[in-house]
Formats: sequence, structure tokens, C-alpha cells
Amino acid sequence: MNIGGKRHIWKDYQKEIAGDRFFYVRSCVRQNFFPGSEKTFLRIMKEELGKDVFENAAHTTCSGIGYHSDVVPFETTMTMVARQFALMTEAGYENFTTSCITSFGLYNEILETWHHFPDVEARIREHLHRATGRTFNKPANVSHASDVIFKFRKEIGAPGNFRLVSKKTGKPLQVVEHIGCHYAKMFPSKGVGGAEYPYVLTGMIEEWGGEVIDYPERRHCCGFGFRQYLVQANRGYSISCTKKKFDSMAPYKPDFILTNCPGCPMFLDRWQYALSEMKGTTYGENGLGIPVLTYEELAGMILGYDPWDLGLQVHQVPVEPLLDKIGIPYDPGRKFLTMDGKPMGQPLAPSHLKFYKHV
Amino acid sequence: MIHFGYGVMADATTDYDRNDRRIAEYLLEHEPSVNLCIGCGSCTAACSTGRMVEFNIRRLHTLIRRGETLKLKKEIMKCMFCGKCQLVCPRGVNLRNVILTINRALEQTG
Amino acid sequence: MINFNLFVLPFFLGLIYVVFAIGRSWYRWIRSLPASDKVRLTTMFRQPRQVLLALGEVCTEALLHRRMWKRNPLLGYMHMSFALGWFLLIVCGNLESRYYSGSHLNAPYYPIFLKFFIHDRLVIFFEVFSVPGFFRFLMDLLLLFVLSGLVLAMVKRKRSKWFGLKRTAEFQLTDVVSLTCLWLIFPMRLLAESFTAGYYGSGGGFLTQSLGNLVMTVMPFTSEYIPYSMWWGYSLVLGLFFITLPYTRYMHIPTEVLLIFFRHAGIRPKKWYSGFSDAEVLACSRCGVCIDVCPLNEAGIVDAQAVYFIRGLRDQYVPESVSRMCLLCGRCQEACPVGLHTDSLRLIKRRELVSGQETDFSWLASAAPGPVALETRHIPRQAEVAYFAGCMSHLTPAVIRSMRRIMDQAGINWVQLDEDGSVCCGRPLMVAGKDTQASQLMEFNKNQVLATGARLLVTSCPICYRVFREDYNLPVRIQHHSQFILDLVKTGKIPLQAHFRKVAYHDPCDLGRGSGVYEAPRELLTKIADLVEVGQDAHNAQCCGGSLGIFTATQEQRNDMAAAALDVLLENQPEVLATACPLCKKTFAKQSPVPVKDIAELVCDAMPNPVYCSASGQSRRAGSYAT
Amino acid sequence: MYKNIIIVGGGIAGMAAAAALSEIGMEVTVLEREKLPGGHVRSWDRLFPTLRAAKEVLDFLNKSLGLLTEIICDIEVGSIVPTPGGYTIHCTNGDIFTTGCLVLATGYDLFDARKKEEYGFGIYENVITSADLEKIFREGNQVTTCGGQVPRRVGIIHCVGSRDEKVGNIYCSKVCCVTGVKQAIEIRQMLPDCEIFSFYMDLRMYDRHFEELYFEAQQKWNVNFIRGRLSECAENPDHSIILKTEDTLTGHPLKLTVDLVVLLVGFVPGSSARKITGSLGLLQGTDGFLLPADEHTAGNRTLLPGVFLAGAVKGPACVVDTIADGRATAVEVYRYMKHSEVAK
Repeated sequence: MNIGGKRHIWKDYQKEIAGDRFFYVRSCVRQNFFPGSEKTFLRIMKEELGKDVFENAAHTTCSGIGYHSDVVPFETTMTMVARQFALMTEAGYENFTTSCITSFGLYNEILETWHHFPDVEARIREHLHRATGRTFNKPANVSHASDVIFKFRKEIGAPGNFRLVSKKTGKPLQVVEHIGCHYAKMFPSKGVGGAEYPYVLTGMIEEWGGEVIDYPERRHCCGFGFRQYLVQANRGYSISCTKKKFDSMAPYKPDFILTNCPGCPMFLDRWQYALSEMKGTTYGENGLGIPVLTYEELAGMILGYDPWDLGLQVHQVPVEPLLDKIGIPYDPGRKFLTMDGKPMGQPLAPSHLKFYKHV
Repeated sequence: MIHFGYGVMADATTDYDRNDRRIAEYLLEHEPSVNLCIGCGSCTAACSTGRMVEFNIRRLHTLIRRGETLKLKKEIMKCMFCGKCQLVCPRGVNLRNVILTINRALEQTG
Repeated sequence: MINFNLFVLPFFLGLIYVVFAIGRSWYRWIRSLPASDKVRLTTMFRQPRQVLLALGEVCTEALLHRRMWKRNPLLGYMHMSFALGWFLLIVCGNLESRYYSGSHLNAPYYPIFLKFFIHDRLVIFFEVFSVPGFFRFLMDLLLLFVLSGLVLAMVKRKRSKWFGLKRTAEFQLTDVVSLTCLWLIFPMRLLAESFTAGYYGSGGGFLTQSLGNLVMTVMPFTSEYIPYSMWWGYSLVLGLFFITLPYTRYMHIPTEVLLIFFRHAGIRPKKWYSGFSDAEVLACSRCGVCIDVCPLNEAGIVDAQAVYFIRGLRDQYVPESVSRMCLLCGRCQEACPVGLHTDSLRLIKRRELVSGQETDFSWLASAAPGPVALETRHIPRQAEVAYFAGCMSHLTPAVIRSMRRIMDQAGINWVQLDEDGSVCCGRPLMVAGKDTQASQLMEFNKNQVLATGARLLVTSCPICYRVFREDYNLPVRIQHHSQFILDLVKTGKIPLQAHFRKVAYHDPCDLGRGSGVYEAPRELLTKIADLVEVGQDAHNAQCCGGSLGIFTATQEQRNDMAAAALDVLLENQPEVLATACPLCKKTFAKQSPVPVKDIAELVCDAMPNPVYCSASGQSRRAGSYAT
Repeated sequence: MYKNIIIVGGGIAGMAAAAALSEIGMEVTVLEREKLPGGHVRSWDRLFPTLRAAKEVLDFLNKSLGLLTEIICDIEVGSIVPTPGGYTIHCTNGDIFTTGCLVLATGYDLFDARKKEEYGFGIYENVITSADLEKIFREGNQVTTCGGQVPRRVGIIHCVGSRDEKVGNIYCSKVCCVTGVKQAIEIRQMLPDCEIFSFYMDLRMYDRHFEELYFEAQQKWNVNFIRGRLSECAENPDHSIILKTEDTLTGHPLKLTVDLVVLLVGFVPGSSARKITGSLGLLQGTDGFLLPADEHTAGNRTLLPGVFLAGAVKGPACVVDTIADGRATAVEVYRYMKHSEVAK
């Protein structure tokens, strides 16, 4: 691996990311999957970086999940997205930042469509106006929240914060970065670093002291693939994809997987359980699985936020070994407590994937 | 083990590194003309058997060379040996002996 | 006196051994014959006529080497001088010994070493008309006869071309030992007898006594051990020859005799290896006649000819590729002086090679247009002629088109069985050794033929023709289209107008040597063309090299064989090369500088107003011609 | 008899044109950017389809240049400006040439394989280009992996940068197919135990003896040809490369590990030609290569009087065709000089 070659390619895929005044749109599913992530993003942006991030409660789904599952027509989707833009315009913002990768891809797809087919844009403006009476400006800048974290990676990794280095050996942690398919595969120029060797997560990992693993199936989908999972008959495809990725990365002994998409961490995390139940195989050290993190969770960890505030207790694969490796302190007793300090109950132990026992 | 109602599927990819290529190696050693194939499909187009039933001699020996031999034994039995394939092959692949050699290789690899 | 000396032991023991070994082999082979063949053998021995005929053949072939003579007189003489000369030496020596011993029963070594024991009677040259003198003259004459063969054998090793052989068989080590012994036997006998006659000054004939006297004059010796040691040498080489004989090609001498009896008993090669195969394998003298006639030479293949294949069978090691490296053109079989069934032996081996392999033609039932489907295709149930073009003919559509035109012209109610492509006749599988598997295809085709109700089956492909005739057991007449068309011409059903100049005819192997059809195509061709002579034709025709019989030849090797065959065919500058096999046609066509046409095409071209047939069998005008 | 003809570019097309012109008595000046004439052919080891040394061809061309040819090396043309009655050539070192007759033989550039990102050239050390391989051959070095080991399997990838809308080149570079076959044979000659896998879309063996070479590669050298365009490379922990493709002849996706990957890089329009096109206003085809006045009937002329094109400046061409084209240009130049006023 010649990192110089990658830097050469990264040079070609520089993208402009707004620095402030973000109109932030949440993901439909992330708050269920990894509830602490979006909250952490807002906390970092506002508390650590002092940025203006605006949220509008009237914001709805972009309908991407329906669009990619072939149940929502493109026209409908475009009109719904036009409404989001109208909300942004009404709020006086022009930097559009999405929490979701699929939304990010979809916004880009729609803006590109409108760019090449102005008549389509005109029609959608007509639809939106007829339906809601709204008009909109197209955003000046569209970024994914991971782009924004990437932009401020230096500030987050400021001296004194935690680093992705093994406390015991002093060696950098080995990290698998997994980019959501809709981030740059459709429009390589819209992603930091392009589609082949995306830099957005790699940049964070490098900045925070870790090392990125380049394994053969790094381009492969996490396995979600919308219809692959959503239609039950297709779930075999979904889990087969995930297994392919794990089989490919396992020889590199990654310390954890970093993701920037709503679905990827969900499937890379939960399918480790399903695979262990189906096949009896586990990945990672000591049968504990390979921890999977969202970039917000990782940024929060670097900043020293309490892991249980980040929502790491809802991960299937225990993150404690990773916290121990880095040396992030946590109170194991608080892991399964409600905000009132009452026990919230604990999941049953799986047959193969081990629970972490604190010593 | 939990029954989820679905499971991990077999990979459709030809994994050249892991496939058992003993039949291919035997074939290439004993009938090297098979290496001359350019995939034109004349053999399959002329094939007396392939006209009547699913039997693609061109694909069959290409698959063998890649180590894909799962359906081989069943397929190879359909050949009538008439030799038309060989007569039309623009590269002089000795197709009848290819079949005989594959049969022998199958016997030897069990 | 006791006629014994220690030196006779090597010979004597060798003789006992060889008789025992031959007897054991014969016993084994006869025992391993199929029961029906054993019956044939015993039946023959109850018919003196058959036995006499067999004995006659033993004389003409094993002693006189008639077929060798026909091939090349020098070669014939060489073989005859050894076989007949030695045989007569034994017979006459025996008679001579009886004269001396006065008894009919002598020790077997006594006649052989007679001159060692008898040398005290003075017989001078001009006493040839006395009994001993006559024998001495005769025995020396026979010795000279054999020695002349020996000289020729030595010459043959260097100048095989004089004997009509371009190539001779390669030797194995045992052959060299045995050959050396054989070659030494008669010179040793000459020396022993001459030295003895010289030493005693008497006892020899015109050759041995003269030579003995000469030796005594040139370098006189006084020790009787000198001739004595030569008797030892003579006995030793004889003994060694006998002991090695069962393990060398010289085993063919006794085996051929048995084989001749087998053949006269009506025993024929079977599908599997039997005592008869053993007799054939051991009867091969490795004379090498089959090497020269083999078309594989033209392709530079020099290790697969019948002689080597049979040697491999004997040594129980034949590489798979050698078993499959044979065109099965039958040329070697035609030329073999011993009459071995070389093709059958090859097929037996091939059957063994594939015995464990299976085929699956169950798809025929559902996929192929069977007899039922025939009905639905509105093909008349009562056709006169069922026409089976054959797989290969589908690659030479001109043949099929010509046949349709000819049959339409003749007003025949015909039906083509394989209009949409053939289910193979089965012979290609059989030549791979897969006879049992072929039977499934044959069963299918048989039903097809029967379903048409035709009483005549015509095929354009000699390969199909041969298998239909030999293996199908069809209750209908079977003709190759050359025979069929000839009949049509003879009965005036197709008028012929045009006449072609200078046509050379190539005999397809399966039609000519394979099925014995030589005349019909020639007769047909002479009606429409001037046939030019072809150097090697009919029984001796060269294979085109495209044969389905061969599996391991490369395309280049096939091309070389075709080129060589073409050289012969085009020697007299024909304008058209005619053949009667789609495979030959296709094979020659790519290299021939002159057009290659099937007989059917030529006939079609020669017809005055060809009836143009429609493309499909259903819509042709067959019905209107129904008689 | 005629003087002052300038040939821009001292590759084989320029040399062949110069040799032909000087032989019929014309004075020619060749401007060459590099330190020695010969162009890309200087970097090649042996030429297809006969595997003769490239150096022999260059030596022949060098010898045939004649006394009337002046070659100025190490000089780069900056711009060419039309002037009344001719053209002024401004070189980057300040030199200025004027001429009435100008031959552009600026050739081509090799496709930058880094643009085909998914193949990992420049990232994975065991991915090299066909030009790199030629260099190894030319310098008499052993073909090894980045770790210095003898490769057991080599993958040869056809059509890198050619026939690929995704890199903007939909044209065929013509010579890569046969180059791939040639290099496969050369690797086998050097490393008899090394397996070769060639991944191709079509094998365009268009010229004499090419198909025979392909046949030889299959028959004698047992090169494996797999029909399918490489989709992506990935690196194993031991730095070997996983190739992913569809084996289109079996209809299966195929995964194969090789120790070394050779990318057969195609032709792209030369950077120097692009500069000159701008200043002269010459026409480019959709492929970016320069267009002659008429592709069939005036293949070496341009629409500008006294400006001629020779060799691969007009698109991918093999050595044989390029030399022939250089000579054809000489004939056109001669006819032009004879009939125009420039002849004095």
C-alpha cells in the first residue's frame, strides 16, 4: 500500500464543506438504531465548536427509504425534498446538512437531476407550490454530517483529548472504515476523497491517531441494501453480504469499525449476533465481536463524553474492550440504568457472541 | 442455533484460488488443445445434443478450467460423441477427447 | 555307444522349457475362450476337411509366408528361408538320424547334434547318391538356405527399403537378446559341423566338409576341444533362444499356428479381451508391415502403430493416448500378413478404458422428436425410403440437398429422419469404447426408422451406414446413398445427362474397408465421369485423417494426414475429387486445390432438370409421388 | 533542393519522415523534447509481433536520417503562430524557428493509470503498467513483486484507459491487445512456472501475425485468457492482489488472486499536441487526437497550408504503421513543396 497514491487521488476529490449556519436534518431511523449519535453531533457542534445548527421539527422523511425500496415514485420523493428545501429557505439557511447517507445521496441525485433537466425542477416547484404554497431556494452547500465532523476533525482531536492508540502498547488502533453506499458511489465528486478510496472517515481516524485497514471487500455493501433486508425473502442476501465483509476483514484483526450511515452500523453490529446464532462463528478477539461505531459516537469518545450518554449500551457488540484499550473511563454499573437511575433491564446473553464481563 | 427463516447463501462467485482445479489440470495436461478455445461458441451451436437439451460444451469446459465442477458429472453424460463440435471448431480443439479426458479425470478425482 | 554328451543339456533343457511354456500358454488361451468358441474349436476337430484346410494355411503362411511374398518377394524369401529352412532341417535331420541310429525313436538332441556323434564313416563327395551322402548334401543345402535368409535379415536392418519397408519396428531389450541368439544359431551350427568335419577329415557335406578342410589347411589344429567348444556354443545359443522365446516376439512362431486353427474354427474377435485376443497379440511377429501403411506416419506419429499397440498389450502397458491414437481406418488390418484384427484389439482396449464411465441419454425421451412426434409432424406413416443424413452431413448441406433432389426426381416417397438434426447413430460412441451407452441412441433411432414404415433405409454417412448394418438388426434394407443412387440410375429412375471429366474417387474407410462397398460408387461415377486412377485405392486407400476413430491427434496432425492422402489422390490431376462421406469431404475440402464433391452432388449436377425440393420435408411433393 | 522543413517531434514518425525527406534531397530540422530521438519506442524492449528488439528499429531509423537532417534535442515547442507565408515556432528556451512547411509528429501520451482508481495503480505496489514492465525487460531486470519475490501468478489487464466511457476514452488503443499477448509470452519465457491470466473484453488481433501470436500464447505458453473486464483490485495482507471480474464466458463473477498486475495502458492525445492545437487552430476528433484534412484521401495533410501530421498524433498506431505514416507524410510534403510558392 502506497499512501502517497491515495493522497494523489484524494487531491482530486476535495469538496467544499460549509463552516457554519447549518440546516440540520435528522435521519428517520438513526434515533432508534443509535439514539445518542445525532444528539452527540448537535452537542459537539454547539458546545464544542460553537456553531449555528438549526433544526426544524416540521422536517419529515426525505422518503429515500421508500424510494430505494421501489414504493415511492421519484416525483413524490422530489416534491418531499423540495419541501425540506423550502423549510431551509424559510428558516433563512442555505447550508444543508443531513444526518443520513441515503438522504445525502438522494439530495445530490435530485439536485443533479434538476441541474440537467430544468423542466423537472420547474414541475416540482409547481407541485410543491400547489400542494403547500411553498417556494424554495436550492441549498448553496449540501454536506453530510460526517463531512462536517471531518472538517472539524482537528478541533475535535485537540491535544488533551483521547487518541485512537492502545494504552497498553502505544500502537495505533487498527480501524475498518465503512462508508455508506449512497455517500459517494453515485457521485464520487460529492464525497470527500471520492468513491474508490473515500477519505471522510479515514481523515478522522488518521487525525485521531488510528490506522485504517484496507481490506479486499472494503467497497462491499454492509448488507442492508433496502430491499435486501426489508423484504424478508431477501434477507439471505443481506446477511450473506455482511458475512462476506467480515470474512474479508477478519484477518486484519480490526479493533473496531467506523461508519457514517444509518444502516451500516446497525447491520454490521446486529448481524454479528445473527451470524453467530446461525453459523456459530464470531469475529474479533475472544468471541466478543468487532465493535461498530458511528462517527458521532467516536467523536464523542475522543472528546471524553460518558459512553453511556453516547448510547453505547445499546450496541449488540460490547464496546467496553475498546474503551479499555483506549483508556476511556466508564462506570459499568451505569450501563443499564434509566435516566432516573433505575435498572432498565438487560438483554439475554446470546449463545455464541459473548457478553463483556468487567474485571 | 436460532432459525431465522433465512440464512447465509452460497457465494455465486467463482473463487479461482479456492476451487478444486484437479480436473482442469488433468485436462490441460492430457488434452492441451483445450487451451486454444476462444469462446466463439461454434461447438455449442453445432452440437447435436445441445440442440435438443440443455447442454453447453463450450461453457462446460470453460467452467472446468475455472474449477467449477459441481454440475459437471451430470452434464457431461449427455454427450453423444458425434464430433460435429470438433469439425466446426476454428481452433482445432480436440473436443471428443476433451470429453473422454474429463471422464477420466472425474474417475481419478472421485 | 551312448549318444550323449554334457553339452547337449542347454539345448535339451531349453527345449523342454519352451515346449512347456508354449503348452501352458495354449492351454490358458483355449481355456479362457468363451464357451461358444470352445464348442467351435471342438467341432472343427471333428471335421477333417477343416483341419486339413487349417494345416494348409499353416504351411502357406507359417512356412511359406505367402502373404509376405505378395507384399515383397525379398521379404517373403527372407521369412520363408528361416521358417521353411529350419523346419526342413528339423524334418530331414530327424530322418537322417533315424538312418544312423536305426531307430525311430531318438533323443530330441540326437538329430540336432548328429554330426558330433557321427563322423567316423568316410563319405566322399561323389557319394551323394548313397543315403548318408544324400542327407549330408541335403542338410548342407538347407543350412545354406537358412544362412541366405540370415544374410538377408542382416541386410534388412540396414536397407529395409529393399524389402518394401520404409520403417521397421523398434526393438526391445529381450528382442535383441533373442535375435542375437537366433542369428547365432546357424553360423554356430555351420562352424561346429565344419570344424568337426575338418578335424576328423570326414562326416561333412559339400559345405561343411569343404569349409572344414579349408580351416585345417589354413590353420591346422590338433585339439578336439576346438570343435567341441563350438558344439557347446551351438547348444547354448539354441537353449538360450528357446528359453527367451516365450518372452519375445518369436513367440509368434508357435502362436500363429494356433491362431490359424482358431480362425478355421470360426472364432472371431469379441468385444472383450479373451484367449483369442491373447493368441492375436502373441501372433504378432512385429514384421512392421503395419507401420508403413499407417497414415499416422504422415503426421509424424511413430509410437502408436498397430505393432506398438499390440506390443503394449502384450507388455500390459498401453498409454491411454496410444489406445486412442488410431484412425480405425483398417489399413493395417488389411495389410497384416498374420491377419490380425488390429482394429478390434484397439476397440477392446478402449472399452476397458471407459468401462466405468456412464452416459445419460434419458433426455432423449423428452427432448428429441421421437416416433410420436413424427406423427404430429404429418410425416406420412408409409414412406418408401427413410433417409438418415447423419450428423456430419448437416455440416455439408449440399449432400442433403442433392439427396432430396435425387429422390424427388426419382419420384420416391421418402422421409428424412433427421431433418432437424440427428440423434447420433451411435458409432462415434462405439469407437470410443462406449458400446453399451451407444445402444440407447440406437434404440431411439431404430424406433424412428420403424415408425416410418419404410423398407429401405438410406444414409449419406458411411459411419452411420456401417453401424446400421453391423449393429442395428433392423428388419429393413440398408443402403449407403451411393448404392441407392446406383439402383435408381440402373432402373432408369433418374436420367443422367452431363458428363464430367477427370474425377478421382476417394474410398471412405467405413464404406470401403469397413463395409466392403468399393464397386457401387465406382460404377455410379463411371456413368457420369471419367475416373482417373488413384495410386492407392480401394483396399489400400488412404484415410482422409478426419476419422472419428482417432481421439488424440491434434488438428495439425490431421491436416498432415489429409495433405498426404490428397497427394496420392491428386497424382493424376483430376478436376474433381469425389467421395462418399461428409467427413472425408469436409476434411479434404479445406486443403484440396480442386473441388471436393460428394457422389450425390455429382449425380445431382448431372441430372438434366433437377427438381428443386423445398426446404422442409413436410411440404415437399413426396405425397404426390406415392406409388 | 527544398530547405527549411521543420518536424516537431523526433519519435519514430518524425524520424521516418525526416529520413524519407532527406533521401529525396530536402533539408529537415527535427525538434525533439527529450535528450535523444526515438520517442516512446526508446522505452520499449521488444516489439510485437516478431519480438525483435526495439533498439534495432531505432538504430535503423537513426542510420537512415541522412546528412540533410538536423536533429535538435532537448528543446520544447511552446507555441506555433501562423505568419504570412509560413509559421513561427516559439520554443520554451527562447529559440525561434520560422518555416513554410511544418510536420507535427508529436505522438501521444500513455494513459495515466491512476485515473482508473479502482485498479489501484499507484496505491498497490503490485499493480504496474505495461510501460513499467517494458522498462523491466529493457533493463534486463527480473520480473518480481514489490517484495522482490518471483510472482507465481500475473494478471494482465486489457483496455486500461481505452474503450471506457468512465475515463472519457471510448476509442480503442489498438496496440494494447497484442502488447498484452507479447508481454504474457515474455513473462512466461522469463518465468516458466508463472501462470498468466489475461482479462480482456475483445482481443483485437487486427494485423498480420497478431492472431498467430495469440495462438502461440495459448498453445505454447498456456496463457489463460479470461473474457471479462476487471472491475476492481483489492490488496491482500501479503500485498498480493485480488482481481474481481465477470468471467463472461461462464456467466459467473470471478475472484482470483495474483501476485502482480500489469495494466495495459492505452494512448491518450499528447499534451504537446494539445498546446499546439490551441495556437494553430487545428481540428481535433472527438477522441482528442488531431484530425487530418480528410481521413481517407488526405490522411497526412491538415486544412492549414504547409502543416502536416505524422504518426500517433492522429490516434493510436503501432510501430509499423507509424513508420509507414511518417514516410507517407514525406511524400505529401514533397508534393506540397513542389507545387507551392514556398519552393524557391
